[in-house]
Amino acid sequence: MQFLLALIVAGPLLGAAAALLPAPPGLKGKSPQQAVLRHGVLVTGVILLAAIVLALGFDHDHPSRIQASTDLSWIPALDVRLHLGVDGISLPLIVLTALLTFLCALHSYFKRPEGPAPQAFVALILVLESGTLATFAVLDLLLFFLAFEMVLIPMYFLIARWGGKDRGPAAWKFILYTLLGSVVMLLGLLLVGLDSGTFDMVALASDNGRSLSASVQVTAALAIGIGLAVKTPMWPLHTWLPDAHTAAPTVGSVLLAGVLLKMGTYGFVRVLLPIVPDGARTFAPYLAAFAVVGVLYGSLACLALVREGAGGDLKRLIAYSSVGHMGFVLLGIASMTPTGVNGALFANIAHGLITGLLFFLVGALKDRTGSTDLDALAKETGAALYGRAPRFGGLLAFGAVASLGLPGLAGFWGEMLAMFGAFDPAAGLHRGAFLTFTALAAFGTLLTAAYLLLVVRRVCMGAVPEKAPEFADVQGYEFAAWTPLVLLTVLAGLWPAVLLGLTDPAVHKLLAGGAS
Amino acid sequence: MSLAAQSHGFLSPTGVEITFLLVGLVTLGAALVTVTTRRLVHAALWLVVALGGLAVEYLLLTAEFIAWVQVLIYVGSVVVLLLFGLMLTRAPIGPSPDADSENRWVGLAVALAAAAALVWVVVDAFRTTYIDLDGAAQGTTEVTGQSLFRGWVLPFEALSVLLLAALVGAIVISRKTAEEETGPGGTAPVTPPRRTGPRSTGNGRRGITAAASAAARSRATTTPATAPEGEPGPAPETSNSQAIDGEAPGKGEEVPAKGEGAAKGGEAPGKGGDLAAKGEDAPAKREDAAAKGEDAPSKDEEGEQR
Amino acid sequence: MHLAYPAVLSALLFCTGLYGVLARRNAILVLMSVELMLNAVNLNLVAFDVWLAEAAEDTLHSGQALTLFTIAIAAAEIGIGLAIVLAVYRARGTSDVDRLRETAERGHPDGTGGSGADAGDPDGAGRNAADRTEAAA
Amino acid sequence: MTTTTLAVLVPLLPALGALAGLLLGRRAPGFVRPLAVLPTLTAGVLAVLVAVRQGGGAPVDAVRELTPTGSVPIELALHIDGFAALVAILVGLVATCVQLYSTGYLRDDPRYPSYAAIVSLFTSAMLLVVYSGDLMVLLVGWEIMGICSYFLVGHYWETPEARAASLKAFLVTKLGDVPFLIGLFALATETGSFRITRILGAVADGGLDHPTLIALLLLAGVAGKSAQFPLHTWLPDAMAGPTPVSALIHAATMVAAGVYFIARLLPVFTASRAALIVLALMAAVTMAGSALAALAQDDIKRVLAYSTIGQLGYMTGALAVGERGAAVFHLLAHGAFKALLFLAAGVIIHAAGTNSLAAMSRMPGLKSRVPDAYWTMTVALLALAALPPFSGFFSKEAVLGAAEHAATGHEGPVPGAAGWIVLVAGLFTALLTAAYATRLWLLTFHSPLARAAEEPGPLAEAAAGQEAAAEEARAHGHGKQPAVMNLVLWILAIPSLAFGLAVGTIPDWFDGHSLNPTLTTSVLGTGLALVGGLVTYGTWRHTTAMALRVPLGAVAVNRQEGAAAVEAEAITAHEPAYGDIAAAPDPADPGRLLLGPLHRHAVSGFHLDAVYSALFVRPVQLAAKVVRFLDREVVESYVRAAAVLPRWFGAAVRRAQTGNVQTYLSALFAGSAVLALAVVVLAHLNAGS
Repeated sequence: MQFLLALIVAGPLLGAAAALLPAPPGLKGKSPQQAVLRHGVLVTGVILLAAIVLALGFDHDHPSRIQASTDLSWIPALDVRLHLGVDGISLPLIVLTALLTFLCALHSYFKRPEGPAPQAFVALILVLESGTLATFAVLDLLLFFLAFEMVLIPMYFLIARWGGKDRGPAAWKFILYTLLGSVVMLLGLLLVGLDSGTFDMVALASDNGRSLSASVQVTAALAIGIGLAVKTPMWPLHTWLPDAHTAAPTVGSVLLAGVLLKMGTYGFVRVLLPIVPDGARTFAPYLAAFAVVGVLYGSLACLALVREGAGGDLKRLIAYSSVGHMGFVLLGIASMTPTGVNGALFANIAHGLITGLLFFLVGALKDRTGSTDLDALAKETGAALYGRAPRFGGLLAFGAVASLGLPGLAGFWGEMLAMFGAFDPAAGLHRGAFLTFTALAAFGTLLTAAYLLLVVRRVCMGAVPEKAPEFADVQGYEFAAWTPLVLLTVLAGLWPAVLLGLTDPAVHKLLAGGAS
Repeated sequence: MSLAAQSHGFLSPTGVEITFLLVGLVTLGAALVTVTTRRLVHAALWLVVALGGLAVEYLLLTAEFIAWVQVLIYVGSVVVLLLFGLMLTRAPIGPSPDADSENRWVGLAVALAAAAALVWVVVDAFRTTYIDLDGAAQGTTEVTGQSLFRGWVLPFEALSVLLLAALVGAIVISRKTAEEETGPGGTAPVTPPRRTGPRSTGNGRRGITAAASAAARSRATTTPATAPEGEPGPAPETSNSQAIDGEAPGKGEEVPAKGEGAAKGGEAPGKGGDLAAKGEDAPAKREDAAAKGEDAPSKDEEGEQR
Repeated sequence: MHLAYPAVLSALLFCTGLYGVLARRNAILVLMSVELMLNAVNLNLVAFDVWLAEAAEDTLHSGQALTLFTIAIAAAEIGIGLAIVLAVYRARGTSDVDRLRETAERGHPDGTGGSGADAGDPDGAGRNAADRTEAAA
Repeated sequence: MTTTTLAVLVPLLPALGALAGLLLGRRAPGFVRPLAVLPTLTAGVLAVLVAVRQGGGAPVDAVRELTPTGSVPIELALHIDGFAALVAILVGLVATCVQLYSTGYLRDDPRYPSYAAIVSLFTSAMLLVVYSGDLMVLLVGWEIMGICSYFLVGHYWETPEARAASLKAFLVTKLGDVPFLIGLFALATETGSFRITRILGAVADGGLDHPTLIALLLLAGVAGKSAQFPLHTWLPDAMAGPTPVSALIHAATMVAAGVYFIARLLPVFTASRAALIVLALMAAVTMAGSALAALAQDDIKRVLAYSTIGQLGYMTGALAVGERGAAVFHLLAHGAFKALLFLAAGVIIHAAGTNSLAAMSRMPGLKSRVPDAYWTMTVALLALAALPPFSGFFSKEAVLGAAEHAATGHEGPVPGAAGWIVLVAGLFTALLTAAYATRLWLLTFHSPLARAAEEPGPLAEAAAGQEAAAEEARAHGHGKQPAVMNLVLWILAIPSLAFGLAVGTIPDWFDGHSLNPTLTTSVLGTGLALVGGLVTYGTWRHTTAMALRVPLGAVAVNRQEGAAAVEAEAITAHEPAYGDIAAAPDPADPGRLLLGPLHRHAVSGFHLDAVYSALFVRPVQLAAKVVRFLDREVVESYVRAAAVLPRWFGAAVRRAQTGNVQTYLSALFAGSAVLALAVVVLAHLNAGS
């Protein structure tokens, strides 16, 4: 198990290095591009397999215990240790990352990304995967920061070189914004690490901030919180997301929305809540307020985009919807109750699956029609995809319905539990404020439903024009890339215990400070 | 703290202290005038007064040898050099209105602040210390000589090397550079057409440097009376050649670059003469040639290249 | 004699020289002021040397030795200084310190045009500014 | 097979049928029809079995934990009492009838497979709501019903009406579900569980801290789902969907779910007198308003929609007076005859080629063209009007009896006022119900032209022409309804006729209070109904003459196509032909005369739509514009400022490089002086302190 986790984290890096080398004689394949894309699929496939085996080998009876951990000293001077480990909270995220990256590799194998050398493309994706997996698997503050940063560079290049219109500024803003946030987070991490003497998350979590003075906890919570909030993104710090998504290639968008956003929220649950609980408690109401504003703001922005004649771009709309969904996650975290945090983690996974699917669909739409501009797509009555490509229309409707949080699909449980957590927040948090937040968030779900169904109306419904341009229905490889996401959304929707069973004990342990 | 310190109260100054104070005041006054007068030459002369006052101070402090050295070197050579400098740069004899740059108030403020700080610290530190001048004279030539040749031989040898270097440096700066003889990259024969065309500042400047060295050489030639052979240059300068810009109208037909002095037409033929002149200045050892403004070849060349 | 006198005198002389350096326009006057500063230092050295020679029975007379040193160096320095001033004079036609402004920034390409750059993208503005400075240099 | 496994199979079978239908839809069209009907049929049969086994005795309970949530766990629980068993039977019956009917109705519609699958999914969701013992699982079924109704109403997505109606239906119900969810949270936090049994237990012994708040929150959700007064505007527009959908969802099942939910958790509501008063008021307003609106509608399905809202008002009225037996009894009866009415309306629209009553009233011989629909519709309308032998009479009287019982102050927790409100509104609505039922019947089947055909005169030729066209159309097999549709009509006619007789045995399944009609209310009710009917007949005889002089009505041309296509065309044709989706400028309409000035308001549902768009829609759109501006100008400008600021500082510092050496020196000396001073002062301080 130990070796498995190490393989999962380091494997993609080796794969990336291998991707840059010329293909070995035996595996030439049709062309160097095809060979390297196949190599990408191979490596991500192996990593996914390893992740699944890890999940199966994971001891489901004690998800709160750190399993498959390797603990090597790396920088003795700073007491920084190569400490990897996985528990109920990080296991689902690792499997999700491995799955999404594999699907992206599969997708780009068949639909070659237009842009410079695919070798660089595959290498960057593998480095990205290694960074994200490391973020979820690492149990050391500095290593966490390292992995947190490692992800930015490949994503920058993915957007800057394979992106769409005005990708330069978007990539530029993405990396500068997130770097600024991470620098602030680094200060917080250092403050905690040096003040408490150790950088090890497990020790800090079980210590639950007892050794840190209140002022240190508050400042550390603020610093770490800002860094993570930029990444989540929390409401006022979100302006990089829509630009990044509009300019990113399909694969970039899927990974950005599906995985990178989760690192921010995972950071909140793994670093902020257990290590500086008092700090977190002082900022919880503000975090909740910003989260709820994010929910309403995101959905209203989408409503503005989806309106007739607003010239809204579909990818930008889904990016804003991510801001909204992440608002729910933050609300769950801000409630600091086991229910809320469980809801946040569940919503993380659900958002990864559903928004991944939506971005795949929009990417495919862009490949077929050349643009994701809503007005160009839906002339007067609508693009009538139900008629022109029934399967595609059906999938888009499924994605929209799952995204609006229909009970019975994955989206619902996360949001419901987050609101349930906020309805009855942890002791010491202002009950009245959280009640209003719950009410506003619930109203947010209505707005979310409104704009998503408006999207379905403008894209899927509408009179089928006779001379409509040919719209290819879902291809074989697209089905291969998307069905896992659909199945998992339905599975997680109908049987939430598959995730909550894992996270609940771990969350109890984290919030109770390692007591239970 | 020596016994003498106790007996001297601050308020009962001895004779030496009184004279010291008076001479100090004179020196300070002279210094102030040097720094504030509008007439440049007067400034130099007031400087002489200040340095002389200092020499007397040294005497009062029984540093006899240093006083004479002070008088000899400072008053003798340094101030003279300054006067020469004033003369060579044709500084206006009469009161020049803009002697002080607009930076004066800032300078004043900084100077006063520094003065206040220094005085406060010094007074605070040495309020109770006294120099016992009655003992054996500390600064006589004999005592200084002994200490010099006992403890300070090596530094002074190094000092002499430094002086030599300074000497050579001064001469090198003021003479024309070797590189100018060959002209820029061996284009000497082609020089005429370039003359009329609009000069890029780089060439223009070389033109000036060459002219400057020509003028200097012509000046250098004045005293040893050996005419610079091969100097066909139309260098009509008289011995104490007026400011270079004075010649500009006569010779240079190009428009002199703003504030860059006359880019003289003569520079081309002057270039022709470089070769000849190159050899003659190196051996010439002039007692005050060091003062002549000779372009240091390396420094200026780089300037041109940039 | 009270040590404070020479010390105070040298301080005042030094500051007068300082004022001269900062306020004078003509390079040679600046050199004169530098001389004043050097002399102020010499006075200090001698005063302390005489004081220490008696107070600490120091026979090395380092103060006076250093004064001689300084005087010699000052002489060398004034030589070279004047040579340079003359060269500068011949090259620039003036020896006023505040008119020799080669080191100034060539115009202010960024100062004036910079803020008006298109507000759309910080990167864009940054890049334009960089292009303009290259063009100007 | 224990009752629990049977009970689990009941919602599971239609779900599996739906899944199979969706997957095999394109590949094996042959399987689609059986896959649609069989699972629902077997589910219905199993529901009957479960009901028989349960037999009104102890509720069947089974629990298995679905998931831990960190505080209140969610369990897959079954809680089948008498109410659940009987409602499940109703759902099974109506769903099977609708699936059968749809095989004929949407015979050549390319989208039939997905339609059938969604209807099966809907049925399984409804059965889940009926059987579920855990409120969260109930909410899952609740919302899946909502989304299925969204997809089904949007079946004709080519037509603008359907597109708008489907969105409106889902959003208004979702608006109701938002407070509903918060109500569930409040209930769970106070009682510590989502399970109904435990909640009822907690209410019974400890009682709730603030029952009114919880009751009102839950009421909002119920109002949304069961189309009660504030949130009912979506139901009339939902008629843009196919008729079988309206029959199943908007008559019998989904709209009944709200009422059923309150019946399930009645102790929570009766715990707060204020909630009962609000419920009674809501019921009264719904009954009266919808009855008035039904009288003014021109579209046959909108009349039935408003009638459904009214009848649901009756059920909520019964619940307001604390008598859930009467409410569920009326729910069952109403489910049957309203489904029949809708299905019959489908047949009539197909035959007449239009859904406008004005057009139908000018179409002689409709009666003879679709005799089955005529007779079954007559039975259903009589049941709706609550005339004695029919099921409507018994169930409505049960409600009025309960109201009268509560009004006279006998019911403990129920305030007398609620009783009086419900009783008065009930009687007034009984009058109006009879009125619009008769109007519907007369305008559809009894065209004046038929009578004019006998007397000579210009009208005769027009009537004869119409007659001949009808004859000729019938000649070459047009309008011949598929047999299965007529069969379904007769199947549903039986309960509409005979279900009243079960009034004696029904209480065994319910709480045991007798539901027999009391004398005073039945006499009053029936009397008012007769008065309503006769008055309408009178006005009709007076106004019908005008029908001859004012030709009106647009008829779908190609009635040879399938019923669904005809209906889609009829729906889209209504607005251009008559200028308004709901009304028609027909002077011959008795309703216009009866309502008089109220007609204009009644037609548009008392302008509630305009109120909602002003209250909700426009502010949200405005907020969206504000957010768009905010995002581009305000939040973005901070980011741009972060870029511009450093550049300005750079420019400022750049300006300091003047090139004047002396300024540099001055700065240098100033700095060093300050430093020296600082060092000295610090040394002084440290030395001093």
